[in-house]
Amino acid sequence: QDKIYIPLVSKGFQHQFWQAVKAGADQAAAEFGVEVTFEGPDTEAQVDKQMDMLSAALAKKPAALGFAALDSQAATPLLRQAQEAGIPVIAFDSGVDSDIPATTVTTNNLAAAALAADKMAELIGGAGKVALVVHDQTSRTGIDRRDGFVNRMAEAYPDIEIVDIQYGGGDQLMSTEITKAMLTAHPDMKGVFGANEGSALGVINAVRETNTQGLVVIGYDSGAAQKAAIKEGLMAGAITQSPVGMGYETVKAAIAATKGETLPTTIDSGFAWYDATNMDAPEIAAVLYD
Amino acid sequence: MTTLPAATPARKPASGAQQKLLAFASLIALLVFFSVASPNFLQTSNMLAILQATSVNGVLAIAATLVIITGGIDLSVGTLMTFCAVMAGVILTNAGMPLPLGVLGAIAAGAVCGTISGTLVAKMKIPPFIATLGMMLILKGLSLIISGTKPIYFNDTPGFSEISTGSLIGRIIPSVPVPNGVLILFVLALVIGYVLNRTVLGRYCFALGSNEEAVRLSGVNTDAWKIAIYALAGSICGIAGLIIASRLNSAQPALGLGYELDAIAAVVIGGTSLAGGRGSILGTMIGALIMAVLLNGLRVMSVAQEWQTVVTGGIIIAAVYADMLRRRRAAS
Amino acid sequence: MTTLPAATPARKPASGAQQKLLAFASLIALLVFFSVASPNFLQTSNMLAILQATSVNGVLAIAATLVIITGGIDLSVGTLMTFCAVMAGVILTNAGMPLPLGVLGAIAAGAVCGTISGTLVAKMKIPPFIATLGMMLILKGLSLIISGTKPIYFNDTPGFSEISTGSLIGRIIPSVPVPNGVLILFVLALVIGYVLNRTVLGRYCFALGSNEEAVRLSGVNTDAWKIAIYALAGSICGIAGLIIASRLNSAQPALGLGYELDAIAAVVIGGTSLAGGRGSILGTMIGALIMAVLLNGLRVMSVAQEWQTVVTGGIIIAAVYADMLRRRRAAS
Amino acid sequence: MTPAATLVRMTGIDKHFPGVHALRSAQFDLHPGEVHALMGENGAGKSTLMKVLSGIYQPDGGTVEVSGEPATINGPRAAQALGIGIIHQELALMNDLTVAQNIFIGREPRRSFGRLDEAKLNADAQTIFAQMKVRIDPRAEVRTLSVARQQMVEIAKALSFRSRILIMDEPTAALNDAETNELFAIIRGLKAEGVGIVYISHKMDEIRRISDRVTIMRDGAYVGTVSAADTPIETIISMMVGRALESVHVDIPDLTSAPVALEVRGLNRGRIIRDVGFSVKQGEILGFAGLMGAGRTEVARAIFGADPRDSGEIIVHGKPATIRSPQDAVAAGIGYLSEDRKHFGLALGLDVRANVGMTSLARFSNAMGVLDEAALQKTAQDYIAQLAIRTPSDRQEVRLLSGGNQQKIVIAKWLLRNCDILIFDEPTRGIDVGAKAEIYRLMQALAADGKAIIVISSELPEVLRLSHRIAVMCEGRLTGILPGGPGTRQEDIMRLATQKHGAPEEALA
Ligand SMILES: Nc1ncnc2c1ncn2[C@@H]1O[C@H](COP(=O)(O)OP(=O)(O)OP(=O)(O)O)[C@@H](O)[C@H]1O
Ligand SMILES: Nc1ncnc2c1ncn2[C@@H]1O[C@H](COP(=O)(O)OP(=O)(O)OP(=O)(O)O)[C@@H](O)[C@H]1O
Ligand SMILES: [Mg+2]
Ligand SMILES: [Mg+2]
Repeated sequence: QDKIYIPLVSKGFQHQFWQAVKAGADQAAAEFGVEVTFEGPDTEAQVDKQMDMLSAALAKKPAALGFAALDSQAATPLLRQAQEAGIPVIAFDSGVDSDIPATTVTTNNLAAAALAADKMAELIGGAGKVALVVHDQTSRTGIDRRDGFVNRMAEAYPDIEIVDIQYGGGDQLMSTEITKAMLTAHPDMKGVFGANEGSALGVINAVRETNTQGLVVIGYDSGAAQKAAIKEGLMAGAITQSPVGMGYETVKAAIAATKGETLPTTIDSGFAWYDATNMDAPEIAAVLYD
Repeated sequence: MTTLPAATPARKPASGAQQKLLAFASLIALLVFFSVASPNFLQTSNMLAILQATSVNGVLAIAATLVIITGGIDLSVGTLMTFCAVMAGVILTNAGMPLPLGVLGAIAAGAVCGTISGTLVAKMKIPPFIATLGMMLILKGLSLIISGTKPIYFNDTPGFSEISTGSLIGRIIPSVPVPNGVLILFVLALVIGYVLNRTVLGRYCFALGSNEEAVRLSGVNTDAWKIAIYALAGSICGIAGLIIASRLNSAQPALGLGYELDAIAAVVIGGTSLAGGRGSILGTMIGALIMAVLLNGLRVMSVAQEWQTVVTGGIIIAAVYADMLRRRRAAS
Repeated sequence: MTTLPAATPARKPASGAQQKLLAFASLIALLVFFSVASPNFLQTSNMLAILQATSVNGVLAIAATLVIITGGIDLSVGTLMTFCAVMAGVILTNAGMPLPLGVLGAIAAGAVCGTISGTLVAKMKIPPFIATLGMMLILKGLSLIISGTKPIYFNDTPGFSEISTGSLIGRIIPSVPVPNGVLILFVLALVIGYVLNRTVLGRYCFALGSNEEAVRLSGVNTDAWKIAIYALAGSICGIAGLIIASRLNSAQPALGLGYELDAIAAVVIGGTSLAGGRGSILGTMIGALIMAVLLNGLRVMSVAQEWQTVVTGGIIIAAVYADMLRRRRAAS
Repeated sequence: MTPAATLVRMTGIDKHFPGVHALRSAQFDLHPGEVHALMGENGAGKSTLMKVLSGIYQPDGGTVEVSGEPATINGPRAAQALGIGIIHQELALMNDLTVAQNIFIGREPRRSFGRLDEAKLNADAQTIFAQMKVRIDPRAEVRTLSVARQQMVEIAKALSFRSRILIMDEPTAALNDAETNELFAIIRGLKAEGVGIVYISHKMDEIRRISDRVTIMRDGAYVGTVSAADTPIETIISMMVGRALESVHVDIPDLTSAPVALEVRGLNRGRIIRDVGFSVKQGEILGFAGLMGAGRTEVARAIFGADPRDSGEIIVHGKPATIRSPQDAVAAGIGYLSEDRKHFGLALGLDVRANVGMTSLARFSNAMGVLDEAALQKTAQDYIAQLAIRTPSDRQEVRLLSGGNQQKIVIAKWLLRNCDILIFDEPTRGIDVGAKAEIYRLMQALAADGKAIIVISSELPEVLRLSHRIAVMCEGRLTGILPGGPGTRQEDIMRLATQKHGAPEEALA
């Protein structure tokens, strides 16, 4: 093979977030003239399916490997295999419990969700009931975003009560039904945090369908629908990571690793709060995606 | 395998009407329980939320009922729904055509895919499980490919979201703003219930499920009828695709996997036999409602999600068992 | 009655052995195709990766085969596997007990859950689809509850990861380091194949699926046998739980949903009829291998993921159709 | 005989099913070493009474004594323990298992750890078949056997129990004369060993030949018990049906100028049908005789398009017809009543009305495909009356009807279709004398109406009584066509039926 080949094994595939990572990776691939493939399992629970993808990726004798681990330990044997074959590994999105990866390109989800909590507190006036619709109970991002939000509320805002946390698998329809049930159970609820794009859109959809007024909705990630909801005023704002940047940086780091360059232990792909006021600012618009 | 006359002497099912009433019992028990357990449960808005939550699964379950009565199974209902939603998106948003064309296009796409599944099953004799499993995967992939793995929004077709979230009934009786999605579900249930019980197609549904060879030897073109039934089921999935796309105001290409199990579960809870030959739309509707009430009630009670799963599993078994006991008692 | 003509079985299906060879054809065709299409495919390490990818689904499919031959279905295989893995985690990591107890505990947990499913089906006459759907949900919830919705790691039980990733064979023949997980799969296939064809339990598996009422009328305690079969299937899921937990060196409580469809698909691709009464472990193994080879081959060929799905769907249909055609030809 | 020697005594047995009072204080007794025939019309309750005795149904009232001891028979196991074996009217076999596996289900010879001794299993089955003088491969899968052979497997299974009490519910319904003779030889052997045998059949001639006593039932109630040797058949029949029956005889019409309705030329299908050709005229009844497996059913199915043909022309009303499926055949005006009602004739899970209407739904629906249920109901009820089908209503599920009544429903659905050419394959299998006479009259009326009728039957008296001409088959070949009427004897038919290929051709009529 004449072209450098770098497979990215991700946590997911169809979701907008992962598609944005893929877009970033493709962009870097075009720019640096390397070949990149991108795949991930259907749900973030399928740890073993991800192992099979990793095995197949290694069989192709790649120059380097990008890997977003669903479980921080499970892939250790395969990563060791990569190491033995001299294939550098770049971790992205979340790290692994191992020193094998040359670097980790990641968003600090705990800190990002804490920022969402701060914004929520500010917008509801520091007191009242809030709830969370999270995409996953067991995946790293689900846990970090939930805990980041909940812990921040607990330590900084004693008057805010978290009345319910439910998990909708990132499925918009299921998240819609969950939010509607929450609104029924707690009519006096002041705010809801949707911890990924599908969850956030489900919350928005429930607000729309029930015609609820005055509920503060905070989302996560971007995408055309969330951006529109913010413009419409249905959503107060959202945390954005930089998935495109993450994909781009991962490939770039991988190329550097193949050349034997030393890399920092982590590359922060960053996160930011965006709402109607700053959405169009160039530095924010650059990390949003449709 | 046909059962002997001696097969289930003590278990003869109750008559149609009785059976239907009995099937309601579990649903009513659930409603009463949740009303007592949570003061917020029995609000109109929550009842409407439950109905709306039933709309997609209910429509898919109606499609699945048709196929299951013929003795088949349709694993592709969920991804076919998504595929049809994407087709509507392509027609309306990408090609900018008028609303009615999008609606027709989605239903036609469903009918075409149903025809393909039906042909695989009827003509090529591929077991329905495999034919529709294959279709499920193919349609899942095609939805992603056609949409470019991105949701397609219907922002340029203002009327589109009315399909499911508008309320014709609400315009007439403002205090009961039943969303159109729910209206579609009930109208469809009535229509398909009529088709099943009063038309030739319905009769052949049951007959094929009961003894396909006997029907063929009666001079009936069983293959053609089977294909027609799968095509009808497919076009119903197209309607489900319109409802979900309208609710989300977008075609979400990654959605749909796993919906087939929910739909089949509603059908079976409703008393339709997976062996074919027996079943009813009323039962399926009750099954779909039981599932929706259960999930909503547990959520309104703020039961922790892992316990919701456990309780749902237990109640599904219990509901079917209670039904069985009552039927047995009614028979003896 | 000496005038009887020697049986001239016009419509007799192909003999067992023939049928099995034919089933191999699709698998071999896939292997040849991918070998030609990608130079990396036919490496030993990739072949081992395929086998390892088959191990969990293969074991689950063996469990599903037993139940399907009786005419039932088991939707709980995936979450039962997870539940057993979590039980192993609780015993080994949380309670710090020795390795053999963890292994026994996981298998016993599977047997107990299988017994419950079997009892629901046999004694309470709940349709297998509903009984195992309920169990699937209950076990999913229980796995999350027991584990505290967190993976349980086996770092304190060093031997544990050997169960699946170590290689007994590799110690003897270093050039073929077949992982133990694969070894377990093949040994299990041999054992269950023997049980099915050579023991009373196996005989009743086929008999129940063929005509349960006739078996009952022959004075067989069909309920007890059915429960035994579900219990055996459950304990096999326990083995799958050990393999996957060992492979991931952790019990992942959220895993398992959707695995039931893969397992059932392997069974049906392998020629076992969902109507019950016929099927084989060899067929199931081929079915599981076809699925694993297909996915691995497409990945090694770097086919885009959305197209992988489409192609997989198409090939599953094609493989079953080819099999059908050949069987029909062999029959005439 | 002393009462203590009585094997079975059933008194005052009552049994209700939803909508049906199947047994009304029925009674029955059985002595060792006797063959006791149980007779009655379809739906009289014979099978139900015997299912009570074999533990399949629990009676609502009454007592059962076995060998003088009151017995509660709460399941098949309990019945087996008491030495009661039963051959069910409807085949109760596991199609996917082999013959030997079926026979010994539940009693497999085992080795340690539940391992099966398959060799012994097959050898034991072989022994039973040898005793029965039947050639069936113990290793053959049951689904590959014809109905008649499956019936033989059921009989072998019942014999393998070495029961003291053996119930045979219409064992000869699917057997031909030769096989029936073999069965009777087996029965006589069992009798000599002191086994008590309950024998249910609708074939009146058999009763005389094999049974010692006859108990007659009507509408679930006991009518009486008579000695078989001393009671004229007519008396038994009138006890069964409550009136005397007039006998049916052939009255062969002159058909020289009648047009040919169906002509078959050079029909071939593998080794099962070889060069079969014949024709039937309008108004004619053509009987088809032959031994089991002669290929008559195969010929009918090939004509009907149910199975593919290798070659052969089918000419309907003088015009070649393209028949590739049953649908084509029905469109060409051909109807076919299968010999296997359970598998090919009825949708057992559906009601009487749906089954009767199955062939003719187009006629009962409008352009939109909406069914005229009122008309369907009326039609179904008309046939229930016309054929005296015993059912609580036209909404009863067919699987809950007695075997003979199920057969009448198959007939009804083809009568409704009003085909010009009707092929009846074993039309009176399991049908009582009264109804049989009714069906004969019906066929004659249809023929008189100008329909062409083919009757396949393994009962020679039936063929002789009905047919205007008789076609005889052997090993897939048409070995001859004989004239109907009193001139033809059973021996003439048997000679053609056993005429292997290569023997000189007999005269064609
Ligand atoms: N499980 C059942 N449920 C409802 N009705 C039944 C059931 N079994 C039998 N019957 C009814 O009981 C009556 C007696 O049936 P049974 O089978 O004993 O008749 P039979 O004398 O054996 O008739 P045949 O000669 O046709 O076999 C019939 O009217 C039949 O429809
Ligand atoms: N389902 C089947 N599978 C395999 N062979 C069959 C099947 N049905 C019939 N045959 C075979 O085809 C041949 C012709 O059988 P067919 O049933 O046509 O005979 P028949 O003259 O109608 O006799 P009868 O119906 O009395 O058994 C026989 O050798 C029989 O064994
Ligand atoms: Mg009977
Ligand atoms: Mg025949």
